[in-house]
Order: sequence, then structure tokens, then C-alpha cells
Amino acid sequence: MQLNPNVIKEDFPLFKKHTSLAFLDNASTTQKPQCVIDKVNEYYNEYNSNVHRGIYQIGEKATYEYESVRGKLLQLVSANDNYSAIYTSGTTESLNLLAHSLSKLVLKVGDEILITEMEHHSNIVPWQIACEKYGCTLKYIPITEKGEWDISQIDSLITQKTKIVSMIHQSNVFGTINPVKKITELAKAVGAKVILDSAQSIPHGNVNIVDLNCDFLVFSGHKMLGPTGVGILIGKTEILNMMPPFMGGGEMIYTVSMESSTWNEVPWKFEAGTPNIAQVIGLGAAIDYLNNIGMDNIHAYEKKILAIAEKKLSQVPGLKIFGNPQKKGTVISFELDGIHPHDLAQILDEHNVAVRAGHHCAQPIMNKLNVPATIRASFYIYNSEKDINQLVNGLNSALKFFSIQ
Amino acid sequence: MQLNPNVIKEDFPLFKKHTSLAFLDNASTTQKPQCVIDKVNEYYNEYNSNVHRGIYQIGEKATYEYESVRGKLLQLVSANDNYSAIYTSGTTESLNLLAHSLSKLVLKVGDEILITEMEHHSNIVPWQIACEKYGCTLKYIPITEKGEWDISQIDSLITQKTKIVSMIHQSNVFGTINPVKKITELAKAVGAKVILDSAQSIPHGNVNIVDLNCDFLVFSGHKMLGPTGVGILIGKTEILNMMPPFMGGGEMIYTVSMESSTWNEVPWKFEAGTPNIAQVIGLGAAIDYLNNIGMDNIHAYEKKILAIAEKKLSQVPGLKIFGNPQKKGTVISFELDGIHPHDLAQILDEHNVAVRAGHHCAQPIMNKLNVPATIRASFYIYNSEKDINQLVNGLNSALKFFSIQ
Amino acid sequence: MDELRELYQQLILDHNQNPRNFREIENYDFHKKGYNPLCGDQLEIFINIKDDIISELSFTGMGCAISKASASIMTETLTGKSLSEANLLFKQFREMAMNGKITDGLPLKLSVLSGIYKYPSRVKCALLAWHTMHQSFDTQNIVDAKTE
Amino acid sequence: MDELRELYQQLILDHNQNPRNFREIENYDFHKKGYNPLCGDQLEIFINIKDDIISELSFTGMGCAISKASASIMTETLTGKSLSEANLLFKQFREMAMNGKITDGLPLKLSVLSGIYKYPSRVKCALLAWHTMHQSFDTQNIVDAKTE
Ligand SMILES: Cc1ncc(COP(=O)(O)O)c(C=O)c1O
Ligand SMILES: Cc1ncc(COP(=O)(O)O)c(C=O)c1O
Ligand code: FES
Ligand code: FES
Repeated sequence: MQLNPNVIKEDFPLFKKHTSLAFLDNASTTQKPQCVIDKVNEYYNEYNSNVHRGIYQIGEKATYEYESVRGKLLQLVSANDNYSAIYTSGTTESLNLLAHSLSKLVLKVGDEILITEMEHHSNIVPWQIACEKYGCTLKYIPITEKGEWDISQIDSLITQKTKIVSMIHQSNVFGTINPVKKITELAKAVGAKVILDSAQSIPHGNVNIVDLNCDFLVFSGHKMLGPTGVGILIGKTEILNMMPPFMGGGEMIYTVSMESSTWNEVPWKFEAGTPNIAQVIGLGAAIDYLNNIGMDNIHAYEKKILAIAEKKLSQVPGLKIFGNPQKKGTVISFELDGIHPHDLAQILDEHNVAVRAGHHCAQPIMNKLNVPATIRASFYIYNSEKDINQLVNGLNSALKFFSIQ
Repeated sequence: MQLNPNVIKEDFPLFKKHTSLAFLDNASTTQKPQCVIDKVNEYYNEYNSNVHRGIYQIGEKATYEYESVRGKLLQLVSANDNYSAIYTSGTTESLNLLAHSLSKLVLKVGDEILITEMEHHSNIVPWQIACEKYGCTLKYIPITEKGEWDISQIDSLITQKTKIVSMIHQSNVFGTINPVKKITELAKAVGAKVILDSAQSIPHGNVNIVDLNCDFLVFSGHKMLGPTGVGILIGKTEILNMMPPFMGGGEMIYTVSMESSTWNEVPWKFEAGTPNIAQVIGLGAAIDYLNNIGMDNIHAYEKKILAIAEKKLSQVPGLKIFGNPQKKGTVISFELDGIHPHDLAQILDEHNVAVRAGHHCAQPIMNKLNVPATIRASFYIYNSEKDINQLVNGLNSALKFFSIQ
Repeated sequence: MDELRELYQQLILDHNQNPRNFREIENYDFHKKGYNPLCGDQLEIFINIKDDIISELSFTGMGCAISKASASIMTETLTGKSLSEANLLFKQFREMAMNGKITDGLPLKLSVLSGIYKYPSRVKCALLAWHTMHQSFDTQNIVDAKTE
Repeated sequence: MDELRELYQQLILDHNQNPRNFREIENYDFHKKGYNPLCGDQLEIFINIKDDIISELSFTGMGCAISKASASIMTETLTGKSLSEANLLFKQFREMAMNGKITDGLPLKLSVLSGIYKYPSRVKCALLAWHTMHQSFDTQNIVDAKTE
């Protein structure tokens, strides 16, 4: 079924308030549909209470709603019984959890961790810290001019010393959909654990964790129509069982004595303290909403809108798109000759076009491109051709403004 | 001005849905007033976007709203310019941040950390883990039958080896308001850093960080009318500046290269990834709401309601209240002779009374009391004498039910 | 109160107040401690086996009415049963406790706990003794009802 | 567009396209790199001092129109000023950039940036060169506009 962005837009209250806003910063965070906002409110209005410990009706209801989102998440990524879903505060916390607990389980001095030059800072910095702590080496799969991985030297990068491979599924700068299966196969062959940063891929299409054969998958609720403050770690239960906990506190314990403590089962072992209850429950509604539209339909529509955007942008004089990967999602990074990205963003804002200017938390890519920043337009299901036209008009007017045209 | 719980109750939508609910589990989490729910919705409906990086109007607005809550928090605890406010996901994360980053700064083999037997698991487990990591010893201030600290041996507990003292301000089991200033003085004299777990004190009265002279103060939004998923760490900027970061990722960096990274300034150094934007903004509204009522008025009202509750409960046959501290907040733990706490909670639920049965994440206290669990009733500003009567009726009916009376 | 009456039937209250086989067996063949981390309650199960038949089954410990009654009724039900019968009854009872489904052949006495599935936080109470019994044959370590 | 026109006045656009004193000074007395972590932009400031007077002031680097124009105007304004005058102007300019407050005596030329406080994320752009200049007297390390 063809997706109609204008019908979808009706579900998003922000666009009722800002009727002429072309919101093109979806890779940063998405807008929220009414049903997600309603679900969060339902929790606060009808069964607001703590989970797991209240022997009273609203407490049981809150626990039921909170726990039942795990099943939705596992289903979303087609996970089988070997996987568990852990709630975190975001992709960043999920990756830090792994960099702490998985590292402790598998790393020893001299080992190697492999990431790529395309990573988001959240998938770089935690591994730099882990490498320093354990005396390990951080290696990078390089990227090409096209914004793709250069895997020509992969055999020297994945070795017997490689214990963890953590890679970005879809680039938040180029939009590249990366050939992760190849890497996973090679990583598994040397016994490395494989993590997929799917913060940018989950919202846009089917991600099948079993097919991709990775051990861990991380993503954020706020980039997939869900509330802020909730993220996900889906992982192989067997490995999670062996990993030491990340944070200590309430909920994650089995027993506590003054001398020592023992841990609760997975997933709760990794969920210390009162969790982000309202946010998890709201995320459940976001998943329902996405499933209702259908991930296949989303993917098909995004292909269409990307093609239109690329075509129209290429007609803007002096505009250069960074990267040209074969498989690409709805993210376009570009520059407009002679205008600094931040000045451009400011002018686009005046035209009611919200784009991002900056390094997109991917400074290694910026260094490679030899620019401090780019302009990024990223699209989602409520964006239509009208938004693209508005962007192009804004760009043309910026050219005039700076007297370049 | 005298606080009227029935007027206040009007502000809480949950009580419109559950008109006859006596919600007495406020030490676990509080209900949310309409203004907090509205503020969260305002963000989603009117300026939902990421913070700090969007050069567009809704992004600037979100950043402004998000950042301005820091000032409210600092004011709430009467902090001066020497302190910074860091957003976390809860008290538990705040304490884990400290157990990670402060420990790294100050601990070496053989050092000691001092906590108390009255702590919540979230203020025990992280220190157990830190002690194991750094080869340090965890010491405990014991508690008395009355549910107070026994500081008779304090001189042997605070020594030159003591580097961190982390203590609970108000007990979530006994309600004890602890004499923290005394301990802080002794701790400062040996150069130890002092942390106050004020999860239970902040919602109920004035906490003055300068007067209490502690270095760090931690608490949770959801226990003070705020959204779930947000917590606070207020700390001395000077110490925070020296502490290494907790989690790595977006926002918390200054520069990232493939080889290494440098850190952003405090507070952002400790806020990795897209933060819990809606929740922080919602917490701001909760603080406004509390200030509007007045912390003094809250404190005065709670004194009154506690006295009534204690009096009425003491008339229930076979009821024993645990602890009898001199200074006490609105938390009462008790047992009813012959009825297991969980059975009792179940029966009270049938009478629309929500209390907690369990160890309240304080197993060391339970071990001391030699019970597996207690029943806990905890009150807040919307609770009235009617709720107490409902509780007492429920208790009497439970006695009949189990044919004890 | 009707739902509650159903949960705490007279039989439950009776077993709670006068638990059967509430003692330690000397010279037991199997023994295991069970722990419910949700509430902190602990119980111990003692078993004697003769010719593959449970000849004696007893328990001690603290717990709520549900857990005590469930343990008490379990000891009555399983004494004299073969190990494979006990195993089958465990599975059927667990199914009932978790989903309310009553399998044909489940002794009537056990069905007093058929309403427990409506109280998710109490399911572990009903299963604590059963889990402990079931796992006592495996190892001699402490087990719990966590896996439910 | 009116607000935007106010932000990007002709003077700003002019200084952006033809920045004054955009070069490296050889044999400088002071030199400092400035970095804006929000956008990744960097600039360098070079200073010569004679008898407590700024005799030469120049800059190089990449940046947005606001930061380049601000740097350019700064070099024009401060050349020939004493260090204490420069210090005062820095404080006055910072006050204006952050709060829109124009102090008496602030050179008219600087007031073209008086609207920047309405754009919080751009305040650092306007201050980058000034901060770098100001801190160049302290140490020789990289500084930035972080403290705003
Ligand atoms: C004294 C105390 N400390 C810490 C916590 C943990 O707070 P949270 O679960 O919000 O992280 C609580 C609340 O349960 C508490 O009462
Ligand atoms: C690929 C990728 N990884 C990680 C992140 C970090 O996600 P969050 O900020 O929600 O923790 C992002 C989003 O900014 C991203 O695009
Ligand atoms: S409450 Fe502990 S076993 Fe039932
Ligand atoms: S955007 Fe970099 S200095 Fe203005």
C-alpha cells in the first residue's frame, strides 16, 4: 500500500502548530504521533506507579504494560528465543553498557576492537575508553569518497585478536546502508562478538537480527517516533547472562547483603533503579504505529522521496552532495559552495526549513571530507515533495542573499 | 498558608480516574499533576526537537527550555555558584556516575568508603563494585532499633583512609531524617568527599546544599511529581571538572579524532547522547508546582498528617511500627502480627489502598529487623485523613479476614 | 471482596494456619532452599524417595499465605507419587498458576489456586515450593522461582 | 526576512566576503588557536604589541559569516588600542553579544552584531575571535568560546 505523507502528517500535533514547517532533521530526532503522546499520558493519568513491586492494581497494570513492550521490540527485529530486550536511556547508553560489560567479559591486553570511520561518536568514544582500560587497540574500517566502507584490507583488520566488532548499520551522514552481513561473517569466523548500531536503520525498514546474525543491536526510541529518554539493547541472552552488570542499584539485584550482592536475571540485571516507565510504554505505541503503516511501505516510500530529493537538489547551483553510496537511506549531506553550513541553516530556518548543520557527531568523517561541518537533510514518513521544494527554494534564496547568484 | 490536600488532589488526573484510591506508596513514586503532563505534551506538540545543535527555531526553544531547568534545580537546593546541575536518568544513575567517576578520581588501594546500614540498594551496590575494583573497603554506620544511625563509634569509621562518604538523607524505610551535618563535618575534616542521597528528602522539604556542606546531592524526578526517566546530580563544579566522564558519546565531547577524544565542559561532559529532553522539561514544571505550594507548607502539612497516621495506626491491634526516630518524614513501615506483608498488601488493594510490601530495596535493614519484608505506607501532599481512615479500615478488615480478630 | 475470597479460599487459609508436613526430615535424600527475590521469602524442601516413589515430603520456612498453603498442599498431593508423576503434576500446576488453564487429571485440591494467574505478582508465591521441589533433584544449590 | 537582514547586515556580508587583516603575522608576539566545538570551526589570532599598544592584529581560519565578520571587525577596532582598552571592549562586546546590551562608548561598528543574542546558538560565533584574542595573553594553548 502506498503511504500518503499528508495523511500521516495529520497524526502529528506538532505540524498542526507549525503548519508550514519542513522538518528535515529526522536523523536527529523524529516528531511524535498523537498515539504515542496519548499512551504516555494514559500511563500518567490512569496507572502511574512503579513497576515490579507494587501489589496493587495500578502497579500490576504498569508492570504489565512496561514488560509487554519487550515482546514488541523483539518482534520488530524478528528476534527468536535466543535474544532478550533490555531498556536503556538511548543508543548511547546501550553502547556504553556494552563497552563496559561486554568488554569486561571478553577483552584482555593486546586484543583488538574493530569499528569503522563512519561511526557516530557514541560508537567511538566508549571503545576508546575501553581500549585504554584494557590495553587494547581500536581499529577502523576506512571509508571511501563514495561514503562506503573500504573493505579491501579487511583481512588485516579482522584477526584472531579481534574480540568485538561494532558497526553502524545506516550512516547518519551519508545515509549509506552498510553491507554488515559480510563483516559479521568474517567477525564470527574469528569468534568476535558483533554489535550493530541500528539507531538509523530501525526506523526506516526491516531489520532482521537473526538474518544479520549479530549478537547485539542498539537503537533509540526518539528516532522512531517514540518518547525521548528511552533506548534499546537487544542481545543474545547467553552472552548477556555471562556479562557483569553495568549499573548497580534497585531492581538489578537478586540479594544484597552488607558484604556482597548477587544479580537478578537478564534483562533486569541490566536495568538498575526505577526505569523510564512512561517512555518505554510510549515506545510500545510507536512500534504499533509503525507496524500499522508497515515497514515495507515505509521503505518503499522513502526510496521514492530520496530519489526526488536528490534530483531536485542536484539542480541547485553549487550544491555538492557528500557521498554517493550504492544503497542509501533518506539522509543527504551537502554543501553549498561559498556559504558556511551554519549560515545556510540560519537562512533555511527563516524559510521554515529545519535542517542540521554540524559534524553530526561524526568528526572522523568530517576530517576525511576535510570540512568542519555539512548541511544534512533527513526525511521521514511525514515529509512530502512539498518539503523538498521548500528546501530548494530556501537554498536558492540563500544563494541570492549571499549574492552568489 | 495551610495546605489543603483535597484542593491539591484536583490537580492530579489519576485521582479523577481512581476517585476512591488511597495512594500511599509515594516513597516509591508520586503521582503527576496536570501541569507536569501538560508541559511534557507542550514539548512534544510545540517544539519537539533535539537540543544544542539545531539552528532552527523549535530547536532553539527546546534547548532553552531544557537548559533553564538547571537553574531551577540549583535554586531548589539553594546552591551557589560553586555547584553545577547534571541531568541523569535517576538517583540510581547519579550514584553510579559518582561510583565510577569520583572513585576514579579519589580512590586508591586500601582506601575506605563509608555508607550506612540504612542505605537503599542504589547507594550500596555501586560502592561494593567500586571497592572491588579499586581494592577498597566498604564500611557501614550501623543503625539502632529506633531506626537511627548509631554514631557512637564514628571515630573508628571515619579515618584518614576515608575518601568517600555517601549517606541517605531521609530513610525510605523508617522515614528517619538523618543528622547528616555532623557526619559531613567529620568527613570534611579528613578530606573525604560527601554525597547525600536525597531521593526521599528533596520532595518533602527544604534541602540546602550549602548549609549541609556536601559535595554532591542526588535525587529522582519521579519521586517529586516529575516524569519517570529523569534524575539529578548536583555537585561542586571544581570536583566535577577533575572527574573523568562516565559515559562516552555525542554531546559530552569537545573533539573526537580516531586516536583520542577530549571532553566538553561540565555539566555536558556527563551527559552523553541525546538526553531525556521531555522529562527534564517536565521536571521543571514539577519544581514550579512545588515552589508554588511552598516547601515550608509541604513540610508543615506532612508533620500533621504523620502524627495523625501514627496515632490511628497505633490503635490497630497487633500492629507494630518499625523504628521510632526522633526526626521523621512521612514514611511508616509496620507489620501486622500474623499476616504476611504481601497478603496484607493484597487485601488492602481490595480496599483500594495502595501500599508497598517488600524489602524496599533495603535488605540490610530487613536483615537487621530480622524480617523478609515490611508493609510501608508513605504520604504526600494529596493524601488526607480520609486515606488514613481507609488504610485503618483495610487493616481491621484484614484482621477479620485472617480470623485474627 | 469476591475475587479476594476466591484467592484466599477457606482451604488456603486453613493450610496457611495449619501447614501440613511443616517440619524438617532427618536423613533426607534430597533437600533444597528456595528463595523469592521479590519478597525475600525463603523455604526449604526435604524429600525422601523409596523405589522411585516420594515417600516423604516436607517443608520449612517463612512465606505468605499463598506460598505456605501451596507448599502444604503440594506435600500432601505428591507424597506417594512417583517421580515422573510428580514431574507431570509440576508442569500442569505451573500451567495453571501462570495461565489459569486446568488440565484434566489435575487433583481437585490443587485447583484452589486456579485464580492466581490473575495476580501476576503472586504467581511466584504459588510456584515457589513447586520449583524448589522440582529442582531439588538437579543440584544442591539454592534455586528460586525466577524463571517464571 | 527582516530579522535575518538585521543579523546579516550589509557590513557583515562585506566583512565576510572581504575580511580585513586576514593573514598570518610573521614574528608575532602572541598567537592563539580558537575552536568552536559546536560547529568544528577554528581560527587563529596573531598579535603584535608595542609599548602596551596593539600594533598589529590579524586572523586566519575557517568559519561562518558571523564569526569571520566578527573577527574582521575586531581586528579593525582593536588595532591601535591599549591592552586595557582591548580588555574593556572585550567585556562590553561580550555583554552585547550575550544580552543585547549596548554600553555607552562601544564603537558603532561593533553594534552591527547587537542582534546576535536572539540567536543563542550563534553567540559563540560572534565571540570566537574575541575570546581567542582575550585569552592569547594568558597561555599558548588552544582556547574556545566554551565558557559562554
Ligand atoms: C533513598 C533512596 N535512594 C535511591 C533510590 C533510587 O531511586 P531511583 O529508583 O529513582 O533511581 C530511592 C528510591 O527508590 C530511594 O528511596
Ligand atoms: C548512528 C547513530 N548512532 C548513535 C546515535 C546516538 O543516539 P542517541 O543520541 O539517541 O543516544 C545516533 C543519533 O544521534 C546515530 O545516528
Ligand atoms: S510474598 Fe513471598 S512467597 Fe509470597
Ligand atoms: S558556525 Fe562555526 S563559528 Fe559560526
